[in-house]
Amino acid sequence: MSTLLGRQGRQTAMVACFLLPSLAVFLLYRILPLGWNVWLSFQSWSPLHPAQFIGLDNYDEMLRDDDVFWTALRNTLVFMSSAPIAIVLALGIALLVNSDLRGAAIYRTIVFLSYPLMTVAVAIIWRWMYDERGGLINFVLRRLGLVDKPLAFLQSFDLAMPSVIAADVWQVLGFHMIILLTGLQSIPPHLYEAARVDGAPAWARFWRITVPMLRPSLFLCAVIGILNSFSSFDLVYVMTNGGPGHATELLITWIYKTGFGQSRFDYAAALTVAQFALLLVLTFLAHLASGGNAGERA
Amino acid sequence: MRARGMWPRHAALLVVCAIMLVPFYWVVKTSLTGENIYAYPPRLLPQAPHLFNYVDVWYLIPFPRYLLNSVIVSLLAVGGNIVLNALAAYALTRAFPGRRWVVLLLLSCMLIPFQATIIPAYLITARLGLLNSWLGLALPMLSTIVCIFVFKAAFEAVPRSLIDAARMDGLGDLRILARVLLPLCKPAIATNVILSFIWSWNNFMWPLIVTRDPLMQTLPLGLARFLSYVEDTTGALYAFVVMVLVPGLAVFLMAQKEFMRGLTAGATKG
Amino acid sequence: MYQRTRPVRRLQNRFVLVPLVLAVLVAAWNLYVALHAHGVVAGRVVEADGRPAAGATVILYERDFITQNERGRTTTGPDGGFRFNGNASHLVQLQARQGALRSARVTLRLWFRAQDARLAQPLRLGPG
Amino acid sequence: MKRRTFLAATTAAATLQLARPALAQSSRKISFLTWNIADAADIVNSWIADFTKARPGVEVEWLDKKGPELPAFYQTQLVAGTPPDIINTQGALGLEYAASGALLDLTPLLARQADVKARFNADYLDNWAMEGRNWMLPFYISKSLMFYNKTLFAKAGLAGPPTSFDELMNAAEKIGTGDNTGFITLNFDWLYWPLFAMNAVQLLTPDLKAPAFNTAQAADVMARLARGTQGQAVDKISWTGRWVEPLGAFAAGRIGMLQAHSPAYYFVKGQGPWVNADTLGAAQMPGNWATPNSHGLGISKGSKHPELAWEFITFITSTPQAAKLVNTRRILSANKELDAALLARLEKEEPLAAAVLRTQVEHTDRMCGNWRLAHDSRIKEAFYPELQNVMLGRKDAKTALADAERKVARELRRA
Repeated sequence: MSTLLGRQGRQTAMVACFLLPSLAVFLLYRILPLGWNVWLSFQSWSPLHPAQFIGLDNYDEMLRDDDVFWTALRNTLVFMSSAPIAIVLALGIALLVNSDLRGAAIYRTIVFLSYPLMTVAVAIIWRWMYDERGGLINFVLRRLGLVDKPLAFLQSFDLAMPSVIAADVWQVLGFHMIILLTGLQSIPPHLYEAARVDGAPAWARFWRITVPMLRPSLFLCAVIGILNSFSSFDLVYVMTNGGPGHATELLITWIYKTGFGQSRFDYAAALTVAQFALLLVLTFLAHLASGGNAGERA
Repeated sequence: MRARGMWPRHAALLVVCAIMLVPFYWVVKTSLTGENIYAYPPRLLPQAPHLFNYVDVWYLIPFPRYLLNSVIVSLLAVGGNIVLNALAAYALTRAFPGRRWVVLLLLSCMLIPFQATIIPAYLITARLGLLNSWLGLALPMLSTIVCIFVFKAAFEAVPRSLIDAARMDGLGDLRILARVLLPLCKPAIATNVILSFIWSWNNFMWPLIVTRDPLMQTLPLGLARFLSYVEDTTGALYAFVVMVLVPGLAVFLMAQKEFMRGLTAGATKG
Repeated sequence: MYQRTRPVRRLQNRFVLVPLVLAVLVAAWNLYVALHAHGVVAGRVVEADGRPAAGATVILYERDFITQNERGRTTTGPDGGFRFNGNASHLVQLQARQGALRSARVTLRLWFRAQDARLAQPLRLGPG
Repeated sequence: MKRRTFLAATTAAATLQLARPALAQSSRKISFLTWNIADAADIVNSWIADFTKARPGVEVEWLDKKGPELPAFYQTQLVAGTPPDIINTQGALGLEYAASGALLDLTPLLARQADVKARFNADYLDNWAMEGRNWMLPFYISKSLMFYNKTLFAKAGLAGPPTSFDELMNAAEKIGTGDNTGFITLNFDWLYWPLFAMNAVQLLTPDLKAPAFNTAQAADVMARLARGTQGQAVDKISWTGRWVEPLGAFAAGRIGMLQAHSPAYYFVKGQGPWVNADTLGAAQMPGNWATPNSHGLGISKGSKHPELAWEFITFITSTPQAAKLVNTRRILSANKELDAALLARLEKEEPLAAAVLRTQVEHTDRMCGNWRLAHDSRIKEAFYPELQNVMLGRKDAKTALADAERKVARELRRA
């Protein structure tokens, strides 16, 4: 068979059968479900009634009728800020740990400690820390005299989202630090010697050497960060369940509530397609921002 | 970075470590005492700590059986990840028509949130006849797109001369991958091991939907036993959380050295 | 160019060494459990003033988070000692009674089910 | 030799074929999906053992899922066409599944067995009746009551539990000083609704077709509660906590009154060493109003053995079998005979538990917050966030009520 296809044909055949298993898994558990959601978003359907085609009614309801959708959309974009925050903090920690510091490995392990923890556990313990009376944060703030009345973090409309973002940053910080740390350690030292010889100050070395060399790692962190903020269902669901009001309602929790909570799978499918479209746009923007060949350089 | 005196660096790191460790300390402390954490003022030191909450957790849920299920599913996921991701990544390093489209397809596959795929994924697994089975539990996690890109970058970092020499010796693609590329990308393998282990070990929603037989459940599903309405299971709940955490941590500590070099090789040369 | 890891070095690889060490520890623990799991719970009952209480009845409860179910009763010997066999739980409570006198319910937590245990403090009989 | 082994193999396969259909014919399997009672494993297993012992070839598969995850599991099974034969739901969720056509109508079965119907307290059984048809049997029941901290009441110079909304708010304001707050409530499944029912506020018109809560009276009640929440009369966690925080806070002994249903008693007792008959009181909410939060047993319409499923749920709610749950877990089952016996026994063993559980069987005609709605969760999702906006001071009562009315009306129209 190989002689028939010639060198190029045999190459494509090899590529196809190497890619096949992975693509099969993604086809079964990502592409087909997305297709099912897209098909369902144009139907009116519940588990026991046959589907009827209703065109864009679901989307119409979503864009015009459902103000929770717009709140959840805005909250999701705000919640996405947990990615850059985590990346900036992780970069700072990675820079600190990167030098020949004694005990760097211990610091690294402690910061990474929170990542393998179950998200439900993170949500439960942070929900207690933010508690108005018995919580630790209020206890420390009052003991230091920084605040006279305890702050109701998860009960106030403007503090709830930052509190949830802080808990998310706490959990993903270790992961981003590890990615950036490996990026830092691969920068050849001679680049720094050359810059130091030219008398470049520390911040100049950082901007002209460290950041450009770290760009692929930063892109990897950005993509995973965006992904995490769109799928951190457990953290928000257990910590605030979208409350107070819909102040911390994310698209993903609203999809779960309308889908399984209210058995409206057709409407939840429309929300899913909307979220997927939004993510496509965001990834395309990140793709451009990182020099136009994200897929290549990640 | 010239060492401008280690002192400020240690101070900053100690603050960071405090912030990271305090919630942990409370989880472990409550697992030892089982006290009401909403009591005011919060007590810093544990009152009459004892390890018996861990014994309770061992007997309250069929812990050994859940642990066995979790280990098997995670081993399947880790093994699947290494093989499938390496094959896919190797294919992506070769030029073929439509390569950019496959890369974009993979990137977009990453963007589909799991919660939205539960029902179709269940229907597909049912048709495959893999319900209530270890393979059915591990199948969606057999390949992860992020890890494919990690492997791809690591393979591209290997100098082409090595690959061409191997091809000259008449090695097929599979043997080039196994004999030349993978031994040189052990760090990328470590990255795959840690990420796929932690993601499959902590997976909660998929096992909940796919398993009907309680004996097929994985460890995280034991959590429900400690969130019961009727009993005060605070101590046991936190002990359970610590026991679920330990394996994930152990895998990280074991693979930490390679884990760090792995992403490096990929990140810069890509 | 093609690396051959010698078998010995493969053994020192952490991914093999750590599971091996764990397996040995688990085997040793299971051996200890097998040797000490006869379900024997023993102790002494004393009067309020410390003298051994002969003929007092001792009740063994199996405890879970809400309820405690009685599993067995026995009476103390002349020296106030008592002994239960066949305890299958890892969390039990003991209470001594003699006529109107009762002792406090002492919770006994064990490391594994049916572990052989002896009460450190005697059960002290007192008014109701 | 090969031929003989071949013959032996085919005969073996043939006999297996013959045996299998006979086996399949008599082996019938039903599945029982319960709501977060994994802790009652010994009781459920003994039910299954007793049930299958008397019926050879019958198997019962027990599945237990936590509250938030049970809908996801059940509906996925529904879509896949393999729903569990018996489902145990909490609150109004059962009626939603019934209205969507997922559950079997139990009225004819109940009519055939009058003794089964006579077992149950009629008001609780009626909780799962819609348009005159019964959809579920009571499994274990509870409704909301008021727990009050007698020590804090004495310190504030209050005689006993309040008997009107004003008395309740005044007491809450008196107790809410220093680090203490006066009143806290659970907020899931309409458990807070007695606060409105005692002020004659109706959520919907009697025909459940239109909202009826946008009134001056409702605005006053909301404004009063909001003022209390800004101060220390009403604890903020009432409106944002779910289970562990409100009960944990009350168990910490710094809150005067707690509105919750009877299972909360065991959690509070476990978490609060101070709890005993002298320090904790149990009473009806003012006006004796209470929101039921009971667990029901229903049969999926897609069940392959509906009559076997009916046999199972009547078996486990029969007096000897239900006694296992009632006596060991000390909870009520709406089985009149068993509940009375438990109350009598608890009078002697644990008077406080008896006081708590007696409130569950008194005034069962004054239940509120249990409208027979086909889409209860959508109405909840439309109304409750607006209530939170008022309680946490984001909107004033009037605008929030108007917004809530618009949303609830739309949900009713779309249902």
